[in-house]
Amino acid sequence: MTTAVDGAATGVAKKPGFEVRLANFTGPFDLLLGLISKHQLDITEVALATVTDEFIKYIRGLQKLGEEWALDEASEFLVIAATLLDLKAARLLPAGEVEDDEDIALLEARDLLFARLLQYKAFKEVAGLINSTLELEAARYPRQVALEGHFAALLPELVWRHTPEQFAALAQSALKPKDVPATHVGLSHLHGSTVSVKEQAEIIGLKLQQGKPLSFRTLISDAESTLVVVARFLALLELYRDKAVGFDQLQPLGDLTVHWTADTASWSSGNLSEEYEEQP
Amino acid sequence: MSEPVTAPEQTGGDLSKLPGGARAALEAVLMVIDQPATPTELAAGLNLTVDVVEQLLVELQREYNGYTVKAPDTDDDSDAGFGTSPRGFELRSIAGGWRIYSRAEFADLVGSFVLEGQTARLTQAALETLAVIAYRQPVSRARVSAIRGVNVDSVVRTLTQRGLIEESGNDPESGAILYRTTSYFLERMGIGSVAELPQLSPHLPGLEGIEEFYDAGRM
Amino acid sequence: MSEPVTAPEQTGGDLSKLPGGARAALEAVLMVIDQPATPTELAAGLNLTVDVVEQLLVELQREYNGYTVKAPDTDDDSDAGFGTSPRGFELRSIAGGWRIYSRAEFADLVGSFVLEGQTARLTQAALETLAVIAYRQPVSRARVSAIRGVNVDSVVRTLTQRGLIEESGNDPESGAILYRTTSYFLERMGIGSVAELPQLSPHLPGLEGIEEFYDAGRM
Repeated sequence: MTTAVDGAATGVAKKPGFEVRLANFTGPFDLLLGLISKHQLDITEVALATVTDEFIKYIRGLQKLGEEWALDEASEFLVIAATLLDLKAARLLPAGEVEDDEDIALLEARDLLFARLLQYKAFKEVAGLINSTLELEAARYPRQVALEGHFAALLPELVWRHTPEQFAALAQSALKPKDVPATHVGLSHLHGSTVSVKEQAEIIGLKLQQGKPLSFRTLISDAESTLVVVARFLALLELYRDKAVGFDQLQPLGDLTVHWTADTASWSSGNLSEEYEEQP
Repeated sequence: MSEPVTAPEQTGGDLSKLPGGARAALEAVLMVIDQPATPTELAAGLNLTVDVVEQLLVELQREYNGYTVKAPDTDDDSDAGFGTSPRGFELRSIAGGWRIYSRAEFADLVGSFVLEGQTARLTQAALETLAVIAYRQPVSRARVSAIRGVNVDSVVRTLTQRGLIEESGNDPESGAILYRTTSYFLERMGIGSVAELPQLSPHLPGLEGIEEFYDAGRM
Repeated sequence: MSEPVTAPEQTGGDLSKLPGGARAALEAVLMVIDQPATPTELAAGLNLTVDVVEQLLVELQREYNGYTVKAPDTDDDSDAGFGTSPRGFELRSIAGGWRIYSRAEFADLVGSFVLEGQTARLTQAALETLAVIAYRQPVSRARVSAIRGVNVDSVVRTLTQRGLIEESGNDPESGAILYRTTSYFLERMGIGSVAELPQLSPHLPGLEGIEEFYDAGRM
């Protein structure tokens, strides 16, 4: 397997041809096919792993160019970049049995990526055929001349019942910008359950209201994931702003101790800000 | 009658290599132009001399009328074809310009065909397009399409045919034909000028923000 | 080839009295239509049977292309005329209808006379989107996006403005707007129906069940 690019330092500058093509891809699949054909590879798992670095470099290149990048477009590139990275990582690890769910998920992601890439390739090819047909046909001009005067005169007199006001109303609605309903953005590729900051604040409150100051380390000792740790940290900031807790840190980088300062009877998590509670 | 012109090599070099030569090239142009064209215009576009074009026009006119012209390069005359009966169209010169029309003898037939399915009422699509043109004139078809979100070519043709709108020069930048409403439109609306049209809400977008589909780089 | 139809007395009585008969009458009507006309429409307007019209159309098509048809009433074949070289125009059947076009060989010449042509070319993104819609119609924007891997909203808007695609109801499950190609698309492609598009399967080796892939994974 060839290592496609050594690093960002050498990459872009040395390959002006590649850089010129930066803006010309019409999507992540177009880019992938472009990279694969550049290396004269067949569309295989090897090819995908080989072009991963360049694919990611392309995304970085776009960022450097400061291109206005639509979020949904960027996310599609990123989803595919993530899948490519997974594939490459899987190839670097010693080959083993397919054992756990993660391996199976990776295999499915790989197959799906292959299928989508091949499908895109097919449509790209027929788009080329359509283009050449359109160009060929554009050489023929249809006869569509105005009706000769004496035939136009035969047309029945127009029935016109619109007052200027009705006509203006018609113009008003015709000129109103049409709202195009947004395309539904798939979220199926996003994982992780949601963790509520408010809930975590309540858990912290229960622990601290017993009266004894606790270290942050203790407060997160039963957190089952990083997300919960983050949520508890945010909850503490919220509680501090709400003057419900105080912090003590005896020495720089030492343990942070948290103690309860609010009136226990009247405090409720309902006062906390809503900013982390937006529903997905 | 003058000699038929069938060897236009002298003037329009590459035309002779095309099937049918200069005569067919002239026919191709005549068949699709909307406005009558003068021999000078035709000669310039076809890279022929005006004399040659005028001679070809007369030949075509006679041929469509059923008088065949014996061409030196088609001596194989075993198949007379339809050459000797008039065609359904004719080439007419009106006020110095030439255009192909349907033959006058078929006027009744063509007239009833044209009338078939015609209604005295404008469709909703036509009305909306007319409204956009009335309030945004002079405006190109591309811009009306962009505002309405659909192709308006055939509707614009209908409105022109109905005498409600007319061409009004070309856009200085894109060269696209611009359209405006006619005095017949004002008459039907019962107003003296487009300035008398009721004001629209000021919040409507003007033309600035409208994407034109053939702006380079879009799509 | 079948017998040329030049005696239409049986069906269109008075046509035969006009110069050129039914064939010329058909030509006269073809001169005024501004969109493809079906044999049925033409037959109704001309008071002929559809069979007769279809046969006449094919004869005219062959004749314009330079194959002359020997007509029984023109036995005087001393003058072969121009019958054996192709005309500058052609008669074509597209999207179910017939229409006169200038011959492709003269594109450059004709283009300089027809100012507002169909010149705006489609970008790669627009072509790919058009291809997906043509082969998967009726189809929602979300599905097209899934296949292309990018958002297609603005491209779909542009294709709609240009009249190449149109809305075609809503998906019964998701309620999403569905899109299909228009008859204008067929006209621009010069084909009778989308069934005439080149087959997609040779480009999709071993992936016949492809639709399941993106359905499951994406939406």
